[in-house]
Amino acid sequence: MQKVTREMLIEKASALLAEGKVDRVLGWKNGEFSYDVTPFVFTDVESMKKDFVFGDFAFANFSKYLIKETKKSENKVLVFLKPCDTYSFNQLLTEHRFNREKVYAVGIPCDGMVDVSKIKEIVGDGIISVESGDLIKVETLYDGVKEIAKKDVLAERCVNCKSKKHVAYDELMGEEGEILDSNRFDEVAKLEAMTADERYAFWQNELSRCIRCNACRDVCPACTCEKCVFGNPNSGVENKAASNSFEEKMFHIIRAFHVAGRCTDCGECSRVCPQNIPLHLLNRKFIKDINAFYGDYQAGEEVGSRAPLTNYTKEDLEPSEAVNKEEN
Amino acid sequence: MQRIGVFVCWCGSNIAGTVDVAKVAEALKSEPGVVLSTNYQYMCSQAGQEMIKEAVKEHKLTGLVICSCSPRMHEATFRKTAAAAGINPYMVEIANIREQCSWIHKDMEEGTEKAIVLGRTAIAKVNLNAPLTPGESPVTKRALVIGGGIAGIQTALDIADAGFYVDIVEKKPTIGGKMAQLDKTFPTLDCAACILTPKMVDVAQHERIRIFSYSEVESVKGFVGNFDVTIRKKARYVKEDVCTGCGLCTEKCPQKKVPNEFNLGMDNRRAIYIPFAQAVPKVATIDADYCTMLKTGKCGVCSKVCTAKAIDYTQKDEFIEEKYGAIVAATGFNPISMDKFDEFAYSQSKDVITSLEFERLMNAAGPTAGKLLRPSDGVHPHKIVFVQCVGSRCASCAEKGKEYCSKICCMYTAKHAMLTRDKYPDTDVTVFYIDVRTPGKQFDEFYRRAVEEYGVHYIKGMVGKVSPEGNKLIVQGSDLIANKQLKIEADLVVLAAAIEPDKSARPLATMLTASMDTNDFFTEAHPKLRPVESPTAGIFLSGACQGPKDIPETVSQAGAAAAKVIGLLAKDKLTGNPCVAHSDEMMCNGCSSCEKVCPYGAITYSDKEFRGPNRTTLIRRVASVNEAICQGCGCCTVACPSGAMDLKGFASKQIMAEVDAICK
Amino acid sequence: MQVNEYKPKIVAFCCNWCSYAGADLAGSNRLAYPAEVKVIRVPCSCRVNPMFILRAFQRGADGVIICGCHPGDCHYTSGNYYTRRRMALLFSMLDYLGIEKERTRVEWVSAAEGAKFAATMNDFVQTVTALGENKRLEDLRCKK
Amino acid sequence: MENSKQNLCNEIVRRSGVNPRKCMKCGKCSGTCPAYDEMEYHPHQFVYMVETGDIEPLLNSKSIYRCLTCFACVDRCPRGVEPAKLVEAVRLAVVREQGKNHLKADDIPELLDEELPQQAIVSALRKYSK
Amino acid sequence: MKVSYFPGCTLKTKAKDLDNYARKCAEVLGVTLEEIPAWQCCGGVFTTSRDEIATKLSSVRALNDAKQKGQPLVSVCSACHNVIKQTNAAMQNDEEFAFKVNNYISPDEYHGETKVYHYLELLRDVIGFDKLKEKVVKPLTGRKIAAYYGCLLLRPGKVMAMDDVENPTIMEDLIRALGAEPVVYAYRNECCGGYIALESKELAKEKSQKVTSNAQEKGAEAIVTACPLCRYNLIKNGTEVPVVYFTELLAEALGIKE
Repeated sequence: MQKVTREMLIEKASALLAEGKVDRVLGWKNGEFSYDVTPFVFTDVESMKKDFVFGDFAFANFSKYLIKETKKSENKVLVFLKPCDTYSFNQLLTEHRFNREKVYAVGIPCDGMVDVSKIKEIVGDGIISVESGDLIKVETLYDGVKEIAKKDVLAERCVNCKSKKHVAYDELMGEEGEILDSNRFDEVAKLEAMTADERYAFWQNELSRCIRCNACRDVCPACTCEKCVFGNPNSGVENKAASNSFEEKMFHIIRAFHVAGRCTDCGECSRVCPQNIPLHLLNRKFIKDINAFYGDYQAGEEVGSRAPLTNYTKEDLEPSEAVNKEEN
Repeated sequence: MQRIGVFVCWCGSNIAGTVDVAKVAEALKSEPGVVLSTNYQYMCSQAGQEMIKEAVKEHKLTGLVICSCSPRMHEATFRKTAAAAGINPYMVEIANIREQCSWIHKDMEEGTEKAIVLGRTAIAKVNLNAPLTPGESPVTKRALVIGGGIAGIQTALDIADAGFYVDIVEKKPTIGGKMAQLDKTFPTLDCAACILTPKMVDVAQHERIRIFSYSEVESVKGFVGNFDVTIRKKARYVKEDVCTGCGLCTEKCPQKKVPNEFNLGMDNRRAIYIPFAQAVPKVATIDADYCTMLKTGKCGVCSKVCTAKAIDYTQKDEFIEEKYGAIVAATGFNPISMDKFDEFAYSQSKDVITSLEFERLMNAAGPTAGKLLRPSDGVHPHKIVFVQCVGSRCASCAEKGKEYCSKICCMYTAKHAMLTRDKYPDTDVTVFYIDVRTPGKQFDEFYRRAVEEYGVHYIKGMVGKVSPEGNKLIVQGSDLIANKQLKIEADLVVLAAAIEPDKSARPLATMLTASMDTNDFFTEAHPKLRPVESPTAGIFLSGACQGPKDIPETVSQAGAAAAKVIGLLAKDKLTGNPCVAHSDEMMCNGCSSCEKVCPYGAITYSDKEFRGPNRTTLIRRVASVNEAICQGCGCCTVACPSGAMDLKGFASKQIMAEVDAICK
Repeated sequence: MQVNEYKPKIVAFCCNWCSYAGADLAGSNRLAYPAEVKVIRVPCSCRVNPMFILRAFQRGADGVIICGCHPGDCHYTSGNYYTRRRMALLFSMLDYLGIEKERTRVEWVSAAEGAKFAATMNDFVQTVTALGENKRLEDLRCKK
Repeated sequence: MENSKQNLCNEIVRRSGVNPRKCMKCGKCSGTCPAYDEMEYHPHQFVYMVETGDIEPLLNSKSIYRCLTCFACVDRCPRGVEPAKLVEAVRLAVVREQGKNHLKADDIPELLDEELPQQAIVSALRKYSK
Repeated sequence: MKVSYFPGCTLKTKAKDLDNYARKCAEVLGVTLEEIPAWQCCGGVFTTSRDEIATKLSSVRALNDAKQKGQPLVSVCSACHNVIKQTNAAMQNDEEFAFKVNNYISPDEYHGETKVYHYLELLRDVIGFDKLKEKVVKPLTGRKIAAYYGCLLLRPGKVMAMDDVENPTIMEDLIRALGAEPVVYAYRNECCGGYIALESKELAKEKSQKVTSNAQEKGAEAIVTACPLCRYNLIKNGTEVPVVYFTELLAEALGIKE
């Protein structure tokens, strides 16, 4: 398989810009560190040549950015979408969150992103630069350059990648992949197998670290409310920061519930959490339950599909059956 | 800040027996917003209500909490009291301290404590109550009846006679429906045409009724009192207002080999046709599937012979838009296909027929001019076997039969058997039955007459196999009483096929947002108390589209539906329930979750302009609730992730306040 | 009577058309159930937002029960079907977080089932009483 | 005794997977049965007698060997009762008992003819013996 | 294409024609029938009792063998097909049963994954009657042939799912594809008596004669069947119409009948 490179993407973008097909490019740019890649809107090829990056840290799922970006101009915006991003893209279209006509979507292949915390576990602190590739070259303040196999430091969501297939695009670069059989529910199953006390201890340990920075909410492509319910004075639950130990639980349960059936399992919530709370395990629990209770459903697989919580059958299981399934 | 008055009722000793009412009133005095808290023997009495009115004046109350019996009992009473005292009726909350407190607890201390909590909860809610005004919407004084069978005809006539305009949409070229195909009707044996056709003429001549025949409903928008309906008038290639119905064209048309659906394909008609002599409207229709002129451009015989110049080969489908206040579904039924029941050899022998086909065979206007002759060879049958419950009460396989009882078969089979024996005493008639079901006036007497006076053989048992052998049909069935397996050599076998709703009902229900059961029968708003209304306001049900029915039942239900429509159209304005959903446009994402769960289709979306930062305008898709359609269930409020959708009278904040008050 | 006997706080959400009427019927028939149960009337069980349930726990409730019309009998035709899905997922999530699953329940009670309402409440109170105070989801600071 | 009969009845229901209560007593199974005239108890009676627990006569009747396993009653039953499975379960209750084989290997030679496919013998052994 | 093939005992002895022609025709039609190694007798009839394990093991082994090879399992004898297909359905739908059976084939585990075809279904669904028609070299034009389904090909309908139980068309369509005219008659799906031939020759005679006389009356010149026992009963009890296996008819039309 021919690898899609940074240069190829710039070339594609410049061609589309030159044709006038698009007038902006939603792309990645280096942040403070080379492993800290952030989204950026490019309007010309020069700045792209200078700042555009693509590689093992191009995590950012651009779908959500399209909501605001498509409203800014009458022209189309070019967006690069990895397979998992396309699910969010479709889900947002299902929810009428942006105008498809204003987007030119280029599907790009993905062989997994790298979790910098896993690199840090190996090399320690003081990373100066990281170079993408099957062998990742890491230069640190103390140890010089080290090579690490990419497969050893893949992000959790990429280890358990659910699909290498794009479900939406105008144009595809590289080869199309397939929907994969992932083991993404293994960890949920592991938790389910614990006793209630163990689960409670686990989650208390995780959730008590929450600082209510709202990063999970801000990055989530399903959390696109004009105003979050937790910021709505009429909701009765408005609060800005956790005033007590319960509220973060409430926030995370409700947030997961609100995105249940809409979450595509892109994993951005856990990636951005500064406290490393495995938030995706909440969402995956809902996905796993939905699949088990109501039949397999992948949010974003098809535009216009009816989410499980806005649907029902007369034969659905009872809530009591949902919690007592282990005993049966 | 509210000024709340709390009134604790004794209900004689009903409440005061286990709740210390004085203590409750005293305790609630200190709740936020409360300016008055008192108790009285019977709050609902004239004196009690006067006391409330006085208190409102004296203390300038803005909200009322009545601690009394269930709101299901007296909420309406106290709302009226509030209105009479000059405050909004929706500023009243009831704390149910009788059914849910004094009556279930024996201990005074326990009861009193709980009554205080319940009072506190109601106060917490009233503090957040806002005055509500029910919405009003005008009523278009015209009704649409979909289906022109006996159900639609009766409903239309009753509505029109009450002084309202009615349109009937009928997909066939004529009104009349299934009843027009019947020969005689049970239990009186009067001829169907004799009692139906005068009604059809009444419809045609009624100044307030319009008939759209050969037409279908294309789309329905709007809500109770205000439906916008598009009707597709299919091209019949004959100018309806010009055609005189002389029938010359139908005699001269050279295309003679068109199966005649009115006689269920047992004879042929021409490509231009009038379904039957008493058709209404009595105009010809060209069947585009068979007309040589329309298919090849060569022929034109009908046009040549038509002296009225009514033929128009260039006619196109026409779309009519009309407003209606009420819609009646009267789409009727059909017998099910016998394809999956070939153990009865329906596909193998022409002499195995359905009961509806038998009606046509017996009918003077039918393919045999009323003589009972075998379809295969035109010979008079001397031995007829009727099989009941073919496809009815069939639970084994959904794609095959129907689980329900089709209700009409027992009676029409008795009728067929009796008529056969009456006209042809030399013909032996056997009926295989599982149960004979005859609940209805004069029904069982009728069935017994068939047995006792006409000598019809009723055999308890079912036919397992029909085998055409030679020119006979070998009917193998069980006689459960004799404990025997019978093999009868029959000349004709008649199958009482199950009936099912017309196929057009399902897409129509979707357009009407009316609900259906798994068998595609329309669901009624309440199976006992609101049997002719759909749960969707403004949609009414008439006839077999709601469930299997015979003619007397259909006609009475048709009249009932008409009465409901008249009741609606008689109003100038509709007052809604003010406890409806409301969407805050500033917070709405336009995600459509609420729209998907709304059982009434009350939520619509539109693109609206909003002010963005830096004097820009943003266009956003936002939801709005049609208050006339919304019934206030609140399902949308939970589907809405942002909390933009809320329910008036049961707002999230109010319910949370109640939760807080209980858990305090 | 025992002094300081533990009495749980129970919030019961009842739909107006079936379960609230069922509760009234229990009253009319003088069928006793513990005073710990306090009913909040909602138009339909589908009005019950998971946030209400969490809020109740936050403010010190020990058990929350939702009662609605039997599936198929909803006054609004389909509301309780949505309730069923929402609560199945929510309850499963609470269980996943280690919250005792006996603290939440959905029960279908028709307007004619006064006896069922009383029996359900008796059983639920008994179950929750056996569990004891809700420590896992309750917030101490909100307690007066 | 009553108890053990009831147990056997339950066992027959369980083994066959047939719920005799689904029967609406229309008699279509018996109307359809090709071996009806050879049977003392007919398909609908099997269902009724198992439902009421009156199985003793069935166990002693030759009827259980007359069912052709043609499944016509299974397919034509409007309620999905599947009488043939019940007949088979009753027969098994008999032939599974020691010495109760209806067809013994020794009997076979005289039943044979030149053309008879062994399929017939195997089937009969399956149905009549354990 | 290659499929697993379960011939069954009778096809190795009394019904060699059914087998031979099936193999030859398949070859012409581009399908290789790969005989399951060391297959055992299917048992002739399916025991409907849920607690009968041993009598169904041979079918499960054959099915599992096909599963390992990733091939559908084809049989041509109605009885074998019926037993195998019903066993397969039980393995799919009856968990308790499948659990018990799987104890016998451990370490393998089988849950009804194999697709089971009757040879007729292979012709209709895999090869296609249209394609078959193209391969016909000696069309049987003008011949009136009646199909005899019997019981086992069709019933129980929910499990066999081959065709409409009361109004099947698969064999008639085959007959048409071969250029002949099918004869439809009421007794084509009524029982021939089956194994009752051992117990009650009279009953078998009555049932079989009904079938043949009904077909003859409707003008059949020949009857085709897929079951050796049906054929035996029909012939043994006196018929004026010849009864042949459908594969023989197929071979004739394909021009490979000796």
